[in-house]
Amino acid sequence: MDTKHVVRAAVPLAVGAVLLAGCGGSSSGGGGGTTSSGGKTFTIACQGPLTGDNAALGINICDGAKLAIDQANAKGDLSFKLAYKGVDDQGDPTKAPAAAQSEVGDSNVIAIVGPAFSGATQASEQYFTEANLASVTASATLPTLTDPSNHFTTFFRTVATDSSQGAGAADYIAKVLKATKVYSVNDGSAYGQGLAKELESNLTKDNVSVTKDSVPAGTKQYATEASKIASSGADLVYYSGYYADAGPFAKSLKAAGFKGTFMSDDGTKDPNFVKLAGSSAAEGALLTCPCSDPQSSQAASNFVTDYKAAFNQDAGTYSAEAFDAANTIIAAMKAVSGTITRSAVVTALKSIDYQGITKQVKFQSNGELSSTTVYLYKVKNGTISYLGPIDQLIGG
Amino acid sequence: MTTLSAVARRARWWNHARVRRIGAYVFAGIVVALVTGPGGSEGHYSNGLRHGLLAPRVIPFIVGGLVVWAAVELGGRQLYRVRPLVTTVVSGSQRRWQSPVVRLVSYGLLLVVAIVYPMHISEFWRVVAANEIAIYVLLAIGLNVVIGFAGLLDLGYIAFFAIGAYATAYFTGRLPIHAPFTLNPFLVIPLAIGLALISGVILGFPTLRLRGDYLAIVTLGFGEIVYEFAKNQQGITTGSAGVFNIPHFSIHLLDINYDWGLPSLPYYYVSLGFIVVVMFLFSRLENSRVGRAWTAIREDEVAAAATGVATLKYKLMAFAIGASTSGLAGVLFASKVGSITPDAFTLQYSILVLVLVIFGGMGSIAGVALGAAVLTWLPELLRTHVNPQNRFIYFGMLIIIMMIFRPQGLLPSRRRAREIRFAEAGLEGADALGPTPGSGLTS
Amino acid sequence: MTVAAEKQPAVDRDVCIEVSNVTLRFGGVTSLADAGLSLRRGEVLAVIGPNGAGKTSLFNCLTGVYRPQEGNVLYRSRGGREVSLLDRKPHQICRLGVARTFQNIRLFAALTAFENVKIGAEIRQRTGPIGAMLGMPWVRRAERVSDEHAHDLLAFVGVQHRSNIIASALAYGEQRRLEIARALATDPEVLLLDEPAAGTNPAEKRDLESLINRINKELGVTVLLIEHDMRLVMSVAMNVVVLNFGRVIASGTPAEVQGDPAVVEAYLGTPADGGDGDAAPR
Amino acid sequence: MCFTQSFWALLVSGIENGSIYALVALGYTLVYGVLHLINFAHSEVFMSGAFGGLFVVDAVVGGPPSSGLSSAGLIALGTIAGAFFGAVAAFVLERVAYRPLRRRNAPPLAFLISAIGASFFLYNLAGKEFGTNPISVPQIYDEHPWFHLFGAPVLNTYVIIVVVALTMLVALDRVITRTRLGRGIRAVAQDAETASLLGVDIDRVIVTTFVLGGLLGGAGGFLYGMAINVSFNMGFIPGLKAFTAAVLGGIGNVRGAVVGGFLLGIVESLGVSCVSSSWQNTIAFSVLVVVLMFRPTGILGERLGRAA
Amino acid sequence: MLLHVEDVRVAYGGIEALRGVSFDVDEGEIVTLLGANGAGKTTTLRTISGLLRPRAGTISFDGQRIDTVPAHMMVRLGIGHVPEGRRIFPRMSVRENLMMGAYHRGDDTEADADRVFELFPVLLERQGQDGGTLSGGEQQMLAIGRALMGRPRLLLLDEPSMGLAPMIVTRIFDIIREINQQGTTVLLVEQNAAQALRLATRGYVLETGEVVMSDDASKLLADDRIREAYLGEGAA
Repeated sequence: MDTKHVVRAAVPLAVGAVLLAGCGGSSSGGGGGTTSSGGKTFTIACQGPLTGDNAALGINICDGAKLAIDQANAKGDLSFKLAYKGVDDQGDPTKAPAAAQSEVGDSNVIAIVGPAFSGATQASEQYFTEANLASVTASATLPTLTDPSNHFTTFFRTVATDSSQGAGAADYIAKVLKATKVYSVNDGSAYGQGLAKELESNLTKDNVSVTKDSVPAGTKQYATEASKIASSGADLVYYSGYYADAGPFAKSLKAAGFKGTFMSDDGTKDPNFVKLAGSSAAEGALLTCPCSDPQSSQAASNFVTDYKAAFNQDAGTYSAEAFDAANTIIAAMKAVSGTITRSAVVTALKSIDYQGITKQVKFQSNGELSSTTVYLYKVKNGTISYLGPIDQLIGG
Repeated sequence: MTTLSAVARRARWWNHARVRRIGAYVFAGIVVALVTGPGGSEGHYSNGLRHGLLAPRVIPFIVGGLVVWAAVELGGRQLYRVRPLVTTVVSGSQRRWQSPVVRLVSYGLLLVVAIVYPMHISEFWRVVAANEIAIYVLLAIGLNVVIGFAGLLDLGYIAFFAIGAYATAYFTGRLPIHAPFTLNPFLVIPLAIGLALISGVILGFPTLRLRGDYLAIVTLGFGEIVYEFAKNQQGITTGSAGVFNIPHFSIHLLDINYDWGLPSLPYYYVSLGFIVVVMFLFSRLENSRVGRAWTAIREDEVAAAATGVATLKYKLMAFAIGASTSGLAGVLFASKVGSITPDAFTLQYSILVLVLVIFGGMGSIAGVALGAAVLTWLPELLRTHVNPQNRFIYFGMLIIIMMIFRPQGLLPSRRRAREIRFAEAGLEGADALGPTPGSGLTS
Repeated sequence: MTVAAEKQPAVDRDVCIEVSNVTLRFGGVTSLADAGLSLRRGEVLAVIGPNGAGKTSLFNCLTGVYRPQEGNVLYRSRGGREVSLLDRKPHQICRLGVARTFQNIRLFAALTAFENVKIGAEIRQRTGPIGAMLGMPWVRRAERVSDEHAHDLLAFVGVQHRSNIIASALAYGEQRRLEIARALATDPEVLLLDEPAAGTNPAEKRDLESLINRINKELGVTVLLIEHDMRLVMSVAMNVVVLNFGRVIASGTPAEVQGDPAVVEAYLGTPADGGDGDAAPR
Repeated sequence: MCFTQSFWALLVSGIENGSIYALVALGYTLVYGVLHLINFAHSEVFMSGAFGGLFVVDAVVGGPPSSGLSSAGLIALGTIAGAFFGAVAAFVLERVAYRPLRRRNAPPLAFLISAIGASFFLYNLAGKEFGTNPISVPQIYDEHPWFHLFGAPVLNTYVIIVVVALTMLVALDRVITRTRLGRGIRAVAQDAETASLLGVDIDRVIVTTFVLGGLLGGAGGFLYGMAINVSFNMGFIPGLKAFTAAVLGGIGNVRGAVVGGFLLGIVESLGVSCVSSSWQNTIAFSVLVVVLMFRPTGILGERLGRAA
Repeated sequence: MLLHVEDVRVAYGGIEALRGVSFDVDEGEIVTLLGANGAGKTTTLRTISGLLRPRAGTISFDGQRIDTVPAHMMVRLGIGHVPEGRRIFPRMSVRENLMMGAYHRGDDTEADADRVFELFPVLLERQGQDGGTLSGGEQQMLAIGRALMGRPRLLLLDEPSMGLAPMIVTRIFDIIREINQQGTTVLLVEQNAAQALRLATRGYVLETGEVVMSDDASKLLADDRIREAYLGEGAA
């Protein structure tokens, strides 16, 4: 009998709590409407999956953006105030238009960090274009997003597309590692499949024999796949996907007795990869990334510690890119002379040149990064260490 | 022989029902404290628990639970006094509802509201209305035929939605494999409906002989297979990257040239039109020979067969009709959003549509439409009121609460409400899935 | 004897259902053992026997619910077509013209009395879902026909005044009659009644008695009846078959059967030889 | 190509997967046996067990360095903690999401939806409380191949998982077949009403059944988490597979769940030697459909659940 | 008075199955409830043992009200119920079925089992076999034996003769008599009115949920109306 009362009691309590939380939320997060003495408050929204299976990635990204905003506010050299707003699109193109429209409809929103996923970006971007609202994604890597037929005039990205990374990785594999038999495994995600496709076609061009396979992200059980690869005689495995799966995969490969090289992408270039794989399985793994070494500059190492302090966890995949994206937006806002409007920010972004912690952010006219250098990293003694730009490594 | 130990147990003060309920209220308070409290993270995953449960923060929630307990226990009688009043009002309105004139007028008014109201809302809510509410309402109405009318548990329903959406992509020339001709998405509608219908029959024919739960898992499997196909056959479906730039609806007839572009309102009206038509057709169907045959099958398959109802044929029919509605929704969706990815067709969505149907009141077309609208609207409303990460926690809570207090749904069909009443009175078989779990137990 | 003699049996020589050597087993339990009977067109034949004797199993073999391991069930329709009922599904058998009721009434509980009958009345209609959705004129015509048929049958069994009541809210006797009306609505040549008098009071029994007679005489439907109530059997049945342990132990006119010592024994339960009892399959 | 290349290695990993599936499948099958109900939230029980085990192991490992606990002790501790938290989750689930519905004789679909709601709730709550990133369980032993089976390395992890799982499976089988409690469960499964006439408190049996399922599922969750990692969404896929396995073996049948679990694990594993791993679910469900076509109630039939 | 049932009303859905049933059973008696199918006999037994809740009326056992006591407590109080259709557990061995009868005690059941085996020697031979493989008569014996394992003071028997050969029925009835003589009170629901009345001390006749007649068994056996309605002798 009494169990029903748990629920019966929960109803008023929950309703009360929702109301309280709602009030609290609007007073802190939605305070953008008021003009404070320091100047107008603008909102930078971050759109990505904040719930559901892909929430980890969305939260990594939005936390990165939030950190940038908080730091900019704290610095106190702005003529305006910034607010952060997380917008959940569940990474799903179905939900993305509503999320996008909620940002467009909020007149305080001055620019967007995101959307996180390519599908969601594709579904959202037309709304941003129409509203002349800049969106700077830190993670949507689908090359065709900047296809001229889309007419996405307010789209920018602080991450290289799959094509440059796939080509770079393939070159390195063929020319430096001289692998002859490569197993290319993707995680079935749009990102993984896209990258794998680029990699595979470039490897085939270089006459490397490639076996393709796909293990859906979230499988976690890689023992089977690993045994298959171990007995295939491949001398290199390239995994296109994220660290959450790359970790267990590398672990299983070692367990299955695979002796070749494990190589993966920027989605795997994350300290958690080493943790999840275990340091012995991760040791020697090569990681490609269109991002320069964050440890190399003071700003980057500050980011790592600040992030940890703010969110109680290590910065994850794309956190740094999102941090850069948000800071690029802020830099653009600073560069605006006169009133800061959405279109002014778009214009400013087109000519921005900002030194981020992952790269020099400078956009081509279609919103792609100007420089598409791909860098190589290697896991040494349990940490991911920087080897250098791939084209130099090949050349030298 | 024995003194009644049950009686003895009851006599102890801490076993008193009222006292035991304190525990329930305190538990509820703690749960709410946890839900509204801060979250944790990978490095500090006990953070949320520590600050949610062990910190002084939890005290007001426990006190709140006790206050609610006291209010209910002491002031509960007042609530009971209100109850008869509520029931009279409700039953009175229900009685009036049965008058056809009242119903016609109310439906007319609702339609007017559905047409006029969206003209005065923000573009955000229009997007929600066109992209989500309209699509899910259509899906729910279709699944209602399968589960509400014929009593078949289908957990792979979203597969037909996918088939409709990918058919749109195919016939508008957006897939790597090309159709012999390209069409305006409008003209894809009949093709997609046909394709979904055929796949419904193909799936249903071998599986509809299976009993309730087995049917559920086989349909679930079908949904997963369609999903994996969409995701892995890159050469056919483009894989996870998805299909982009699916054209919008357009009309080019004589002098009329109209393009449905980005704005949501025109799409909303198209969807509304389809919804109204489908609701009208299905309500006719419900009160036809076919609908009665479905009810007969749902209530007693053996008796239905003995009365000459070709059970397999009617089940297939329900499956096919449900599937084709889903296919139609797929076309609307693909054309409106313009891009589809396999991740929009996972098992979770099949389950979600099922939840919408039951929540609204399965069997009742108006009920499922309402349920779908409410449950789709709610997370969007919560978007602005709670931490986005918490939205679906409340969503889950709401579903449990609803099932406990109103298992028949928001607006159940009269037939369905009766079935549930019988089941609650201890008569068997509230739906085709058999009797209540653990039924026959009154202890 | 006198009661039976008064009837004017409109019985042809024509046998419409022939059950021969039917054996039905569930696991180790034999429910019917080499059972057989002939149902002549136009007659009322009663099957009697103690609980668990296999009467309902016999019905289930006739209506496609069970498939016996041995034996055959032949059905000759009025048109002269002869078919085996064994490999047919229940709904096909019903459409062939063999309708039934159930021992524990199985109505569509949440439908009205009228709708229950209507489901039976429209099984042979050809209108499909599309016509129904579009409200085509032929669909409306068919609806009118079945409406009329259903109303007639409700009146025939005497529950027309309750036609808009939910089936499960009807009184027990009314439910019995409603179930018969539903079966009759399928326009059967043969009606199988499974203990129609169970749970009814004496007045209801008398009504039932006349109803069965009217079904037989006015509608010309052949009736196969399972019944416990001896008085009812004696007054309506032209012939009686007695089952015990799945075997036919006697058959003949009611009077003949009643005098049979084996029947007396089976009913009154005096000790007799015979093996262990068999479980009624659940 | 198929099967030949790495048969033994695939078989080994199939058995390892299968033992997890079997542990989880038992939760579905036990509840189905007594309630004829698919406990959709069981995958969240699995997840709860994994987090519970993680907490305890983390607390001990991160505590005083010389706790003196050996690897075996830690594994046992984690498994027990996982089982305990799984059981608690299952208990609460029964109390909150099922019992009120049973009280009012709600129809089975309402149970299904309530379970889905509970699953939503727990899944999202875990995502919030513990973060959405996967967490690795502290390395409590050194992972290495223990021996080789026809050249295929057999990791000590596999051996541990299979041994712990088999031990629990055998123990459960004993409980079900030999003890008074087991008789009570079987009696309720076969004929709840008669069982209550004989003095079986059905509520208590149902709770106990949930708890038993939770114990196994929670332990399975920890083992899985130890071998791979722990995250809020870890339950979904094993839950789906285990559910399939339970149906495959004959839902409601305890031994059937074990057979189904191992069979599914092995078939899936060997199957991906022919096609890509991304078709795993397709393989699993194809096997299921084929089996159901020939044996509509699964391989061993619904023995616990159905009375005749 | 061991069992006292007063004005009990039970309804399923909207239909009243019992419309005010009253009767008594004294210690040591065998009382039989007669009536046609659907008259409410089984409903009465199910209400007494707590499977159904009466909407009105009282049931007391040994002076205590039991109409709100849950079904699983009844066996503790000393009420054993052999349900209609025997309802043995088909997938449990005969021995396990018997052990289920003593479930609430959970202590050593050997002595009780021996007593049951003494009454039904055939069960001893079959003790390892699954209940579902027994013949109908053996199942009935098992069902009765299982109820006896709970050491009931009052035994409710629902149609023990159903579907059984006359010889077996006689055996079963003999055993019921023996059980009664050993001190167990019996409430018997039967369709086989003749034998039931020969066995019972007193009888009640139910019709559509009401008691329409009650008397000593011998008098009922001689009553014309009874002979006509329930003994199938009226039209003879």
